[in-house]
Amino acid sequence: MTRYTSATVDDRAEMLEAIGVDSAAELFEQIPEPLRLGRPLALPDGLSESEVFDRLAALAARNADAEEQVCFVGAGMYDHYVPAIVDAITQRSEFLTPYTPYQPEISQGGLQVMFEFQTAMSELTGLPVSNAGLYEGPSSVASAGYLAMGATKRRRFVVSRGVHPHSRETLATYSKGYGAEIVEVGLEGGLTDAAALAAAVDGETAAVILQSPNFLGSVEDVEALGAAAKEHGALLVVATDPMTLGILKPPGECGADIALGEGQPLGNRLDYGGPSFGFFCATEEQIRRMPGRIAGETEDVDGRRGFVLALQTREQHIRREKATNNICTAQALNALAAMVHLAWLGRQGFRELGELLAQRTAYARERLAAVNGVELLHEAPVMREFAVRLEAPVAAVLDRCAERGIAAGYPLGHEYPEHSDGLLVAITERRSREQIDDLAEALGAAIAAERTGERVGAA
Amino acid sequence: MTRYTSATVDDRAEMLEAIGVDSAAELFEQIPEPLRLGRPLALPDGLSESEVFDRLAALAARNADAEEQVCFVGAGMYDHYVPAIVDAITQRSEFLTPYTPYQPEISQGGLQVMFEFQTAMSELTGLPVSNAGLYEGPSSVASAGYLAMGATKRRRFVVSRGVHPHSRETLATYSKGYGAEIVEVGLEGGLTDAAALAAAVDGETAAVILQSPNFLGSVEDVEALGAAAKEHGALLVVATDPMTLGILKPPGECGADIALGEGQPLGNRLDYGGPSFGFFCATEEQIRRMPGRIAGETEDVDGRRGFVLALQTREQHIRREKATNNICTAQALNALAAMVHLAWLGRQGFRELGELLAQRTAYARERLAAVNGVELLHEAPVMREFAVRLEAPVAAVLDRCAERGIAAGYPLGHEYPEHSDGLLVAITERRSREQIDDLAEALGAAIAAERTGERVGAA
Amino acid sequence: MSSAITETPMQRERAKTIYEKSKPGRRAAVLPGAGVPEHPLEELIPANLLRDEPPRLPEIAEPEIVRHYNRLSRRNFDLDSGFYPLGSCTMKHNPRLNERVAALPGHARLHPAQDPKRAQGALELMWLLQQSLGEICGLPHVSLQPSAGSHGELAGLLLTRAYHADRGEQRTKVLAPDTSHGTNPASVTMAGYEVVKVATNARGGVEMADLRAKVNDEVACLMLTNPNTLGLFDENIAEIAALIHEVGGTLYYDGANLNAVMGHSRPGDMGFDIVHVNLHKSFSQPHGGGGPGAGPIAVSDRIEPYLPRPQVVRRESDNGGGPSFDLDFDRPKSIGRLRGFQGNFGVFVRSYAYILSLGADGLAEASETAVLNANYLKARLGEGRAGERLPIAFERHCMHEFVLSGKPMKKQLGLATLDLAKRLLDFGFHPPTVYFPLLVDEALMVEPTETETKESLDAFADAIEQILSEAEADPEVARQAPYTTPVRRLDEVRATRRPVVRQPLGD
Amino acid sequence: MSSAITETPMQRERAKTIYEKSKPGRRAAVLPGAGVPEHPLEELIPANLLRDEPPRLPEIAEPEIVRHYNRLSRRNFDLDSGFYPLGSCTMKHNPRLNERVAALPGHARLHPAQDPKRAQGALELMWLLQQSLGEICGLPHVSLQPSAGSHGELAGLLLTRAYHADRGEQRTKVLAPDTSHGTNPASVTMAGYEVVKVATNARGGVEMADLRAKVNDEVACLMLTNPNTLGLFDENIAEIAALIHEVGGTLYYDGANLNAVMGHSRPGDMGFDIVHVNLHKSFSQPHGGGGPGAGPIAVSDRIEPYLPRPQVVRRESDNGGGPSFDLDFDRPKSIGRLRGFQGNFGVFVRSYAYILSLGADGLAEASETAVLNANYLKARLGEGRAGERLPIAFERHCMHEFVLSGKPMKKQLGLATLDLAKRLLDFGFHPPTVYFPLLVDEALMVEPTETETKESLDAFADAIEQILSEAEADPEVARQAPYTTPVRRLDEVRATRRPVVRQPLGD
Ligand SMILES: Cc1ncc(COP(=O)(O)O)c(C=O)c1O
Ligand SMILES: Cc1ncc(COP(=O)(O)O)c(C=O)c1O
Repeated sequence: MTRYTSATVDDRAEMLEAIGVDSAAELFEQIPEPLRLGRPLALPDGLSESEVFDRLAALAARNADAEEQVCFVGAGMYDHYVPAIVDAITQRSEFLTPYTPYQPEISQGGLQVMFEFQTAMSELTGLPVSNAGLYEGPSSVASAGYLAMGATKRRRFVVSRGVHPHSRETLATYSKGYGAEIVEVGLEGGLTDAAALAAAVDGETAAVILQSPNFLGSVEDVEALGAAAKEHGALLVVATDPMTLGILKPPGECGADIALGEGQPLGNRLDYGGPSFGFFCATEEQIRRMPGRIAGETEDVDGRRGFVLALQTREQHIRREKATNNICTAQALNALAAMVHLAWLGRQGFRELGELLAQRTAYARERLAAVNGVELLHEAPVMREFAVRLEAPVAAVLDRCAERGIAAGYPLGHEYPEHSDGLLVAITERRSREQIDDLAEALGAAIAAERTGERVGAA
Repeated sequence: MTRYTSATVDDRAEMLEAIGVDSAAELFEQIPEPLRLGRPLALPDGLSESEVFDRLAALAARNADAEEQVCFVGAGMYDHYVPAIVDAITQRSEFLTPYTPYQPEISQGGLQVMFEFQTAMSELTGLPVSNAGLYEGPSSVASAGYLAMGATKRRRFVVSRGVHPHSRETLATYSKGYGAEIVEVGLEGGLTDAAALAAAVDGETAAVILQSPNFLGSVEDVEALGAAAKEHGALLVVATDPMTLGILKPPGECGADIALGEGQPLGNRLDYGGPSFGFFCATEEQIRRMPGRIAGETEDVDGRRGFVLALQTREQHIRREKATNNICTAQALNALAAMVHLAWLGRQGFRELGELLAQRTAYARERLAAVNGVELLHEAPVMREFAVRLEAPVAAVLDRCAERGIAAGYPLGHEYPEHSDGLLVAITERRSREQIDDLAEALGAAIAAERTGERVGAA
Repeated sequence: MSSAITETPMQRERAKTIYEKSKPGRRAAVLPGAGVPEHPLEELIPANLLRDEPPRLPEIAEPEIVRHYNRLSRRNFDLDSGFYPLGSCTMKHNPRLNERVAALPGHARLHPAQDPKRAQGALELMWLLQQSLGEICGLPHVSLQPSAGSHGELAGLLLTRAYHADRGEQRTKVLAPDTSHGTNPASVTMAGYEVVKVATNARGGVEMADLRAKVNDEVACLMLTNPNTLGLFDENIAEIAALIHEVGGTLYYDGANLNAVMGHSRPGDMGFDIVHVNLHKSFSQPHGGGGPGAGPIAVSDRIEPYLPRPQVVRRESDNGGGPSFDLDFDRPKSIGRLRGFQGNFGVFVRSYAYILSLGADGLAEASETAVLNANYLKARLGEGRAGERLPIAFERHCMHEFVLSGKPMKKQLGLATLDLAKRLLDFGFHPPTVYFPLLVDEALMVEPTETETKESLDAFADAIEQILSEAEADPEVARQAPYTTPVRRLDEVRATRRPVVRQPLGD
Repeated sequence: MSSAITETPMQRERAKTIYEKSKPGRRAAVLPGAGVPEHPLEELIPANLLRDEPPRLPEIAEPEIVRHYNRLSRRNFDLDSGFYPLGSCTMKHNPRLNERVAALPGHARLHPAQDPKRAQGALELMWLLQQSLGEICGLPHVSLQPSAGSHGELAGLLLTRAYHADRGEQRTKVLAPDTSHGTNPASVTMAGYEVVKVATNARGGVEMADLRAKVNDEVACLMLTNPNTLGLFDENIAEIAALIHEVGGTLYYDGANLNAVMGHSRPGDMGFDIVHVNLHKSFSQPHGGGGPGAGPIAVSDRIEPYLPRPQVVRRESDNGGGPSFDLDFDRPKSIGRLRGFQGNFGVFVRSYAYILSLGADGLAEASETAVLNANYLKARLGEGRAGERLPIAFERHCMHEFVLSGKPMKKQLGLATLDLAKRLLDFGFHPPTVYFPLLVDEALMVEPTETETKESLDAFADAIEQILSEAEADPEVARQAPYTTPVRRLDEVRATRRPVVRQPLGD
């Protein structure tokens, strides 16, 4: 008997008797003999709790996390401070352990949180309808593509190269399935090439997909770029970083039909990439094509206000092959974390945080641009993240900075071969002026050392 | 307005109007002008949550905790593994934030926990009555002395030198207040000198105070030693380590009138010494002289089972100067942690843990005794902790071990000048055979290095 | 005086959103100062790209935020409150140890783009989890990327497409039994295939005749779960596998029911090519009120080349040192990414901790006890009124769950399965899954899991008995139920007809 | 159908202890193997010192332990559930940040006997907290050792004794006002002194005539809290201090009410020699249902030599390096230890985090708002029925709390303060402190604290109004209250007459 099961020898005897078999093994006889494993799994024996803890703590110790290295890496996930109340609330059994709220009478807590969350995301994006969350960012882009196909009965997406590479790749993966074609539009000076975009959009275009701030940190003129979509009756899909929406014009005010993105910056820790959540907002027009759960307000038989899962007729458990999406288990707890973080920031704090990010980003950008061997990759206006060019091999420079306890940024070369010398630097409220100055210093030293061909570790 | 207060400018205006004053300052005018501070406190400005976190994390990083150094230090507090459910339960608002349960109808959770805890401590100690916990170990010994004075109307304590030095010193501090005299009885071969004890006890003795396992880890023959107390009508007070009571004969079966001790090993982390709790159990005879809260079972008006604070007529808020003790706020949350830990260990696990400690202690004792330059301080039977003698300056040896990531033990010299070469080594279920072997090796190497006068850090 | 309760305290407390508790000027967060020379915002970002008004987020101090969400939490029923026999969802205990290890900074604050050199612990953990799941499923190659079961299904179908495409084949159909979970057909459509339903036979397994009739070279894949959603093991699985493989199709295993067979039987040995595993079911990841989860897939050799990118790999060191771990992007035949970064790592930590805790025996014992508990509860519900009014849909030993039919109850007492479910709420139980699988009239799908005590199972059976006898006296009691929940029956139709999906806000 | 509720769900669920849920053979803990050569236990420890039977602890698996304690927790009302105006207890918000920093391994797993060289962070934190509290109290020397307020009181009295003894004086009496908290006289007796009560004047302060009459050279100390337990600041404090000091006594400040004056007035400046601070009141340490807390003391120069041992000290480095921190045991005049090791360090971390968070302004603003909230609620309760039935005991502006008298209510409506308190439970409020201070008939002591919203204060005032009007119609409603709590009024007499203080257990 493990620490998690309760059937004692006596229990087993009584239960087997009631079932009318002599042993539990008999119950497994419905499995044809040749398909029974007939040996223990080739896995280690179970461990005590303290041994499991020590084992995993030892593994964790072999990761250079943001407590060990000052983290300027972003690329969609950011080292924001997650307030303590987020953990305190999300760790409550009542939020942590229930299933999806199929029985609304005993799930009002979770359902109301979804309703509050939908309201918050709707406020952030400036679009009237939000769902309760999807898996994460890039797959939300793919889901938007699926929605657009259903809405327009067209099969082509025009996608900016400024959209996160993971989103573009995920969209491509899904497209092989639901059968769509992707046309990519390049960047000019850090921004989507407007002319090329206009030229690429036509009557076959289901959706124009942009990101702002884009992957290089540039703030796009979504409204201007989106005109082409409107013109040809394509949906305008805008991916965005929710943390920038305290100061940036919301996609909904720029003509977006769908606004979505990676939710991690809101109340979710880095967790080496997940779990986080994807947010997904749209116009009223798309409400019955939305993917994922949506909570709605209603009343009980006595007239008490209450909340339920609304519009379930979109979903797989009702509509099966005709569902608007296949998603079932999503990321409810992560959406709760976001809601608590947003309530904690509040209307004023959320704006102040946006301003703080803009100011520190500007400072960092200037500071780094002044470093010998570093220049800006582009001059476009940026928010919370920006790209530079290094006059030394990026990988080597990153190694040298790592030795000094700094994760200096995200190397662009892998996903943007045209920028093999590019480095993407991200700012959060945790990155102080001192840390930014240290980064500038470390980069300068690393580049100098590379030029003089000094040995790594020599510094 | 801080993040913890809610009075907006409008709120303040409305409130001041209702009060009928023009400013909050007016309310402070009842303080005579010369006594008003009239300047800001000489403290730094407030910080954001992430800054406070970083500040305290930086301080914490300058401590060599048990995650950083393998911990063989005990002396009353031990590096046991605290199961995760202890934190999960004690961190629930419903247990973390209420006051002492003065309103039983809305405090049944806390009161039932106290009742369950009292039952557990009564089972451990073999005495019928337990309170809901006191501050911690040593001050509980002082409270036992106060009880014994009340019970016997005598003013002398006979105390074994095997009792924790902190307990003896605390008893002395309190005794200066309530006016008692202390006679100390020495140790022979690691055990209380029985003859000297018998000689010291007389008709003036209020209590005989022993500890088993004593400070040197030796298991005392409490029953035999206690005879003298019985003979002269003194109370027998026994301090003990609760983690040893899975296998050691409980004080209640050895004739103890009072059994008490430091509760930290049960579900409480080290926390650099606190908060933990003291447990305090006694015979029925002493129930109305007990210090601290005691929960009792009763019924509500509809016949439902319920729990209340019982025997409050002992306490300061009712009896004031005639109270059996002055304690008010105690350590309820720490007692809850202990109860959860004990439920998690369970009847079998608690015994198994006792056996595990005995076996590993025996192994460690043999292993260290075999090290060149180390010998046993005494041959008495020990449980979970034991004392050795080092043929090199203890402080220097400890420094060398620390450099190898081992906190090798507790130096006896400070409190037992007669054992200036003594080291006390403690074992928990977290100390594996490998770690014990490393300790042996480190001690051997350190002693050798000291002999050859090698520089510290050279190793 | 008990006239003084006509409503429970929670019912009396009407729902109020956090926006309705907001008051201008209040705040919880205090942010650090910029600490750098500041510029007017318009100098940094063109004014036309800036927003005029900040979003109308709540304005409220920390104490009231905590009270609001703590209070809301009490309006949830959860696994730690009581028995939760929600069929197909495997509501087993969620060990808190797993939460503790997932929260270690080395996991929680590790950036997903950290250089693999500096994330060796995380990559090794993922690799170890891949190995463990491969062994449990009997399929050697594992990708942890899918975010949940349905994501794993989509992945499996895309793998199938890539596999056939690589052979120059174009297949259009995917077979799935009429008992299959809704995500199966939904995934099929998303993957660009057409679903073909396969009938169920008298023993609750696949109707072989129907299957034979529908198997042909247009069939890309057959999706099954075994034991299936009736909780029954399909004895014909070997023959089924042979049929599909003969026509060159792939066999997909929906792993939602893996909790029945861990350490007893392996999908790979049954002939499946692709399996998804719901870590939030069999491997104890908490459900979180609707996620997060993770749906890793395990596949056979022939499918391996197409696995998503990147793949976590172990490299033996050339220079005699220990092995190292890396992310392999160089997979030319890969279907590509299904999401950002490496997947729901925090979930991997919890599930790996669970596997380490139980070990080989523990996992087998868990499945055995799950099956024992299910059969015992089935036996208890075979007695008395339940036996009569709620007969078992297919009379056989079940695996980890079983399905009852409320048809007689409805006919004889006028009590719908929904009414029974709602009345169970008053007894402090979460109801079973209702009206699924569709095949069974008025279905009740019951999955107790291994972590429940015999006492809980007995109490549940007694409650059903009591509700049925109460209904014989007066069916209205159940029809109007629940009475003691924070709210009573809710108008779901209105919520869909005239959806109100966000709080309207003034300024 | 709401006939279906005569009991709330919690009332229906009768109390069952964890021992009653135990079943032989069940377990939660799995322990590591010994991993060393084992010997029969009797060879290690003489058989006569071993116990025959292990203690009858519960036998229960982890899932049911979690359910048991989660369920129990819901039978508590807590600060995060609602308004908790428990006078004298300062039930202010408990920031979760403080729990987070206290849990850092560098704090939580630091052994108290670690060499100070290797605990510099902890010692510096303690030193910084000492400095902060010294500044707030206006007394430069601080010992963090006392474990709670009453422990601090005892410490203060022992310091007084040591101080006088050092001067060859033997004093026997300690003065305390009749409004003083129970721990004051209890501590006096424990410290071997005799209590002499001092009367209260018409303005709620010390009756000077009575004080003068009782002050003489037998008086060791006067214990006061200012503002006192009536929430009123004693304007005569300077004169009082002078009187005591003239006869060579010490002036002790019970710091339980410090939340009224932080950053506005300092006990040291009032002339006090010794102050204790309840970190679990003014400095946000959660109360934990009855602790833990901490009761640091701050003292004047003349008392400093007698402070408990060891003392945390800062040493400037001789060799130009930074300062270092140490434990100073070499204090010949010290009263010695009051407890083991260095005190409730985990509490120090939380309170220091709180001080860092609020800073100088924040602390002053907290006290100001506490006083504002108290006076506003006092004003609200001065209106309408409350004003008439529950008059304020002393009509003045109050500081952070105030005391009402239920005497008219009792006379006019036959409603005791206790009845009002119990009825408040049905309205979802924690009642004020009742029947304290003793001086006031049917006393209700109300302390809202600064972290409550105006809305909460208004709702509380409205509830009192409603209860009083309800009582005018039918006093029985309140006399029988509460109705909706997990249990209703309990028989406390029986619990003391025939105490059952543990669960009886079979084998
Ligand atoms: C049988 C079955 N298949 C598939 C799924 C889908 O899994 P998920 O919710 O993780 O997407 C579920 C879970 O609801 C299920 O029960
Ligand atoms: C006025 C007063 N003095 C002293 C105390 C005792 O403090 P503690 O409970 O921390 O021992 C309290 C708290 O109950 C109090 O309110």
